[in-house]
Amino acid sequence: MSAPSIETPRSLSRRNAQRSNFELYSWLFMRISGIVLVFLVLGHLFIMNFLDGGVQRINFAFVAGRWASPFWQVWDLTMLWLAMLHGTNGMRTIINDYAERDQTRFWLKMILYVSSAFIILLGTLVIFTFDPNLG
Amino acid sequence: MQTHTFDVIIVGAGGAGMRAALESSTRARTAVLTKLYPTRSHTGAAQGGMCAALANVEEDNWEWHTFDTVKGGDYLVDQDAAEIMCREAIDAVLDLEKMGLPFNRTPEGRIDQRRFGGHTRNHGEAAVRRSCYAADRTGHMILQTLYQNCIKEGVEFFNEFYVLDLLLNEESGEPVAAGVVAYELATGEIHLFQAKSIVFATGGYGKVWKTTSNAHTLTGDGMGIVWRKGLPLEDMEFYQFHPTGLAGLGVLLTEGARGEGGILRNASGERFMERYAPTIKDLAPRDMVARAMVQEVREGRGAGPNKDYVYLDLTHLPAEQVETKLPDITEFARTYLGVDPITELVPVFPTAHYAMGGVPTNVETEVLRDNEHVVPGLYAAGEVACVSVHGANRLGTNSLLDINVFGRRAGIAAAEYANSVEHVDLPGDPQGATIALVERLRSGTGSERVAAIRKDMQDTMDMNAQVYRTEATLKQALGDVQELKRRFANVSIQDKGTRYNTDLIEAIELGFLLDLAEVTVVSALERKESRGGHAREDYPNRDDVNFMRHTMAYKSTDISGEEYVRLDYKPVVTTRYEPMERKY
Amino acid sequence: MATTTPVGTLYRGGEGMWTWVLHRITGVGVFFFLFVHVLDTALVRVSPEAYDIVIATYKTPIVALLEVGLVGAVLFHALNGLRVIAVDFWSKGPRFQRQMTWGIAAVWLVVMIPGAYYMLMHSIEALFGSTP
Amino acid sequence: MAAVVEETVVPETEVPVATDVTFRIRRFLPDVDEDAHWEDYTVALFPTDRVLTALEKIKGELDGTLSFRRSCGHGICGSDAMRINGRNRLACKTLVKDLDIKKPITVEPIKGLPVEKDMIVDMEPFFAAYRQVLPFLIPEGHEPTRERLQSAEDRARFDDTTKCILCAACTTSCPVYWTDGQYFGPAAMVAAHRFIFDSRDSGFEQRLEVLNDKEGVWRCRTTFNCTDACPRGIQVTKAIQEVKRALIFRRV
Ligand SMILES: Cc1cc2nc3c(=O)[nH]c(=O)nc-3n(C[C@H](O)[C@H](O)[C@H](O)COP(=O)(O)OP(=O)(O)OC[C@H]3O[C@@H](n4cnc5c(N)ncnc54)[C@H](O)[C@@H]3O)c2cc1C
Ligand code: HEM
Ligand code: SF4
Ligand code: F3S
Ligand code: FES
Repeated sequence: MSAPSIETPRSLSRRNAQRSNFELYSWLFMRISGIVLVFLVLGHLFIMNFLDGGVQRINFAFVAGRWASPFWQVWDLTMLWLAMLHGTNGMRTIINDYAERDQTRFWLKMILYVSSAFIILLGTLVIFTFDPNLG
Repeated sequence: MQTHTFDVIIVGAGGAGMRAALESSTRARTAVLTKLYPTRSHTGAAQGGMCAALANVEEDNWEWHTFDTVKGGDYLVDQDAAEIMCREAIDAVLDLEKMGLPFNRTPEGRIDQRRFGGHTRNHGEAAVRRSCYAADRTGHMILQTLYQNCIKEGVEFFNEFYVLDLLLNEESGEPVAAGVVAYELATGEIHLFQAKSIVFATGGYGKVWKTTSNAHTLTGDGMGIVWRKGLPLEDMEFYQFHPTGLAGLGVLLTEGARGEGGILRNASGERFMERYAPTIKDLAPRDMVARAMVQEVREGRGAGPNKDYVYLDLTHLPAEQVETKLPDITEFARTYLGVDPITELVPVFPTAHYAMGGVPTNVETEVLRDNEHVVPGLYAAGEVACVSVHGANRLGTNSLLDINVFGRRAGIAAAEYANSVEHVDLPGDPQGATIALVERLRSGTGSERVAAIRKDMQDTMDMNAQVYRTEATLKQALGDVQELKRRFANVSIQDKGTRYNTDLIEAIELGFLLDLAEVTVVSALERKESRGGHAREDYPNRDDVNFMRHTMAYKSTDISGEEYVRLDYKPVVTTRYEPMERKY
Repeated sequence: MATTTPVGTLYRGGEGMWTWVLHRITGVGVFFFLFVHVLDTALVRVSPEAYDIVIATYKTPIVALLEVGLVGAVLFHALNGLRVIAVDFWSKGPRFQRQMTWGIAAVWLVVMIPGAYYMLMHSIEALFGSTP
Repeated sequence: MAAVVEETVVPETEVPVATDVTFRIRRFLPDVDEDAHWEDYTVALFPTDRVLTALEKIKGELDGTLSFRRSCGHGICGSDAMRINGRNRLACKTLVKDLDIKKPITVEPIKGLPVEKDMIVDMEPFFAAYRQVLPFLIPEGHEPTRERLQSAEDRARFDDTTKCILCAACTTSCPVYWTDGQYFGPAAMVAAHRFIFDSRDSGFEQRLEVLNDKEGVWRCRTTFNCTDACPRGIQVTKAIQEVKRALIFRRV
């Protein structure tokens, strides 16, 4: 009979709980941004795909016309930020779920954050520095 | 093999074991060994309630409770013990409430109480509301609350450690407790536990019978272990058959159902208990109700295609009340019989339920080795023990009370004793007998199978040693059990592995069951009277002249080396209640 | 210790589990689309011609189908997201989650059947000539 | 629980007959097997028999090595949660008549805990999570001499979650738990709920620390598998949702 020493009671080591509300806020953010996105994204899709002939009419001039108005600038900017943050946070959850090793988890999240930041900045830049006279 | 050393070892993590652990672990280094995860213990199956004369809803006092207990036990109760239990009952309930137990509440916010069989006001005048309850899951709440408090107090558990032997050593020629031997289910390893005090709280042995409310794991290990050490077992002929088990299955429907107003009816719808106990009718003590039910069936008034059960009728109660006060049993009837108690009658029949007898102890829970002497360092509490507060028939709710009152006492006594003595040396080759037992079964090549022998034992016990017994049926049972013991010597198991060998465990458990079946039958044969849970058709009356005494059974060997059950007797302790005829 | 994690059969979860799987898939899908979408829109900064060329490919029938998929995915994700929010904040939400699931399925179909028809109309016209 | 109350189960009208039922069981014997495999067993059963009865029969008559935990036999001790036809159930609460016996009935261990042997899994991680949420009353103030008072309504507030038998059916049905074993799991949340909503308890702040953790209540994705799996009919997801709201609004 081999004699592995048993710890009693056998226990599973667990990381210590940290006092932080980060998960709470991120969870809340998902719901709040979700509700706002319903209007922004569904509105966006509706306008783009269903009003006046849908995607067929989209071209540079159309975009130019739209972003001439600050209303659409704000709309698209909010949508961009919210959707990206919402999506990134969602992806973070998914990585937390499936990445088994801490290392993998860390690097996947790094890639996610860097590319998301890049896209958000790029999008913002485009909306603000867009020059309708380019055409 | 490993050796562990503790001050106190508690065997069993049911209500009694954990209540003891809560007391002992704050006073001495304590370990709890249990063959099941604590929350799997059968205390969790208890439904109806726990009695204490709190007088929260109507006038009551603990002296009436004591009287009911003594009378309910057909005067075989040791009255000093009953007094202690009923007096300490009030604190036992309040302690549980303070630990967090979610009792049902009265409109004033106090612990609610309801009626239960045999519990009366002013010495039998009328049924009294004495049972403190949490819907019909009182045992579940007790078990969970005790486990939760064990977590809080950091009690050390060895889960799935089967205790297979008790180690005694001699001190000036007398046995003293030294430790236990346990088999770790996960690995198949043998562990030695050395301790100054050992508390047995291993529960009952209902699996001797086929139709039973007891769990598969209630195989009387603790009684069996003690028995094999040559220590006595008390009053084993007194086994309680609960009136309302689901017919054919044995799953229990609490007496609380009748406490809430449920009625027993025979095939023609008659409320037959009116004939047997005119005053408190359906709330008569269990032995009487069970006999009445069997009587109805025997006289052809049973219901169903085989006329072999009677009905529990809850249909006249408001659906609300049934759903909220008796939710679990309502679900059991729906799940297992497809019967809805709210609109239909539920088929019920007596089911093997509770061992009044067991390991004899005094009121300090010390285990007796004969009528007077205790085994120093050895304690027992709960269903495994016989104090005897239940005498010949336990009243409903008095067992949850017993495990709390005497579990607590055992924990305190064991710890205090441990703090006053040194460890006793383990006897030579302490694990030898256990290894031999395990190896014999594991390497057995016989042709007999555990399940087949177990079934035959349960069949004969159901047939011959149930609610009613006669000389002839008991002799039949005895012959059968002895034959089964011979077959058991030739048993073999299929699982030869070391890890989680449940095949092996079942074989070991069957060994204990067979021993206990034999003691039960032999004790029953010699008690030539009817009293409480022991009803002899050939001796239908109580005989206080010859049998107002406890049976003490010992394992002995005769000159030819043959083992047999030797019976002796112990006087009943009487303080204030003289035996009277038992009428309700 | 020779313990194995069983790769067993698929867990037969209920609607709640499968809508969660879909929510996750659509979420990830939309996220990646958004990535590409921001990149292609960024082309307006580069040159109108480049933008128009890329957008032109959006007008092919195959991409039109993908577009329908995108709208379907976003719509599902949005509706189910609202359901999840209802479960979390409306005290009766958990009780009616199953009904809500069938509710969003109905809404999804009611929107998507005419919607898909409308969105694909142009492609159908382009391929088979105008519809009567 | 039994979804359909069939006339036939009342033995008044009809005496049920035993039929052959095949069970496809996922076997793993650590002493001999490298890996788990499926094995078929056929036993004769009555419609009202439980899956547990079938397992007992198989063990007793066909193959003694089959290993599983069981105790009470009627759904009260929580020993025998396993995956029956793909879903977490208690073997002792699942009747043959409620299963489709034309196909073999699959029986597997619960998912997400290390399998030790056949249906037996290591429960220690499960209980460790339970212990983490401080599953005991943390009372306020001095001990009263009598019982603490609690109104019937306050008592009813947490009734549902007092029914838990720690069978782990919920936790091991949770998709988040399968992939992230660090998640406390629904059973621990149920335990937390039982105390947070008990008017006698004052340990909210202490439990908050655990529940608000990365692996705490926010991991739940409301997939409802736990609620479907719970043999005690506890509204598990609802309990979790109530805990979430208590954390957000910091009151009970
Ligand atoms: C269905 C049912 C309903 C009941 N209802 C009521 C009621 O309403 N009121 C009432 O007062 N009473 C009731 N009872 C009776 C009461 O519940 C029991 O008598 C009581 O709970 C027994 O408690 P215990 O602690 O002695 O044993 P148990 O709770 O049975 O615990 C036994 C413990 O011993 C351990 N054990 C056993 N053998 C070994 C071994 N060899 N090695 C290690 N550990 C071992 C087990 O793991 C377990 O932890 C009911 C009983 C049943 C069956
Ligand atoms: C249109 C309105 C939207 C609503 C109402 C919405 C709602 C939600 C909600 C409530 C969640 C959390 C789910 C949970 O915790 O279980 C969520 C998750 C997620 N969302 Fe959205 N969302 C919307 C749009 C989007 C968009 C545009 C994207 C892509 C950029 C997106 C990507 C995701 C991702 C990746 C997740 C994580 C999924 C998971 O954890 O399983 N969502 N969404
Ligand atoms: S909540 Fe239900 S499923 Fe989960 S452990 Fe408790 S009883 Fe089992
Ligand atoms: S299954 Fe898991 S995701 Fe939430 S609803 Fe139940 S805990
Ligand atoms: S055996 Fe107790 S729950 Fe199934």
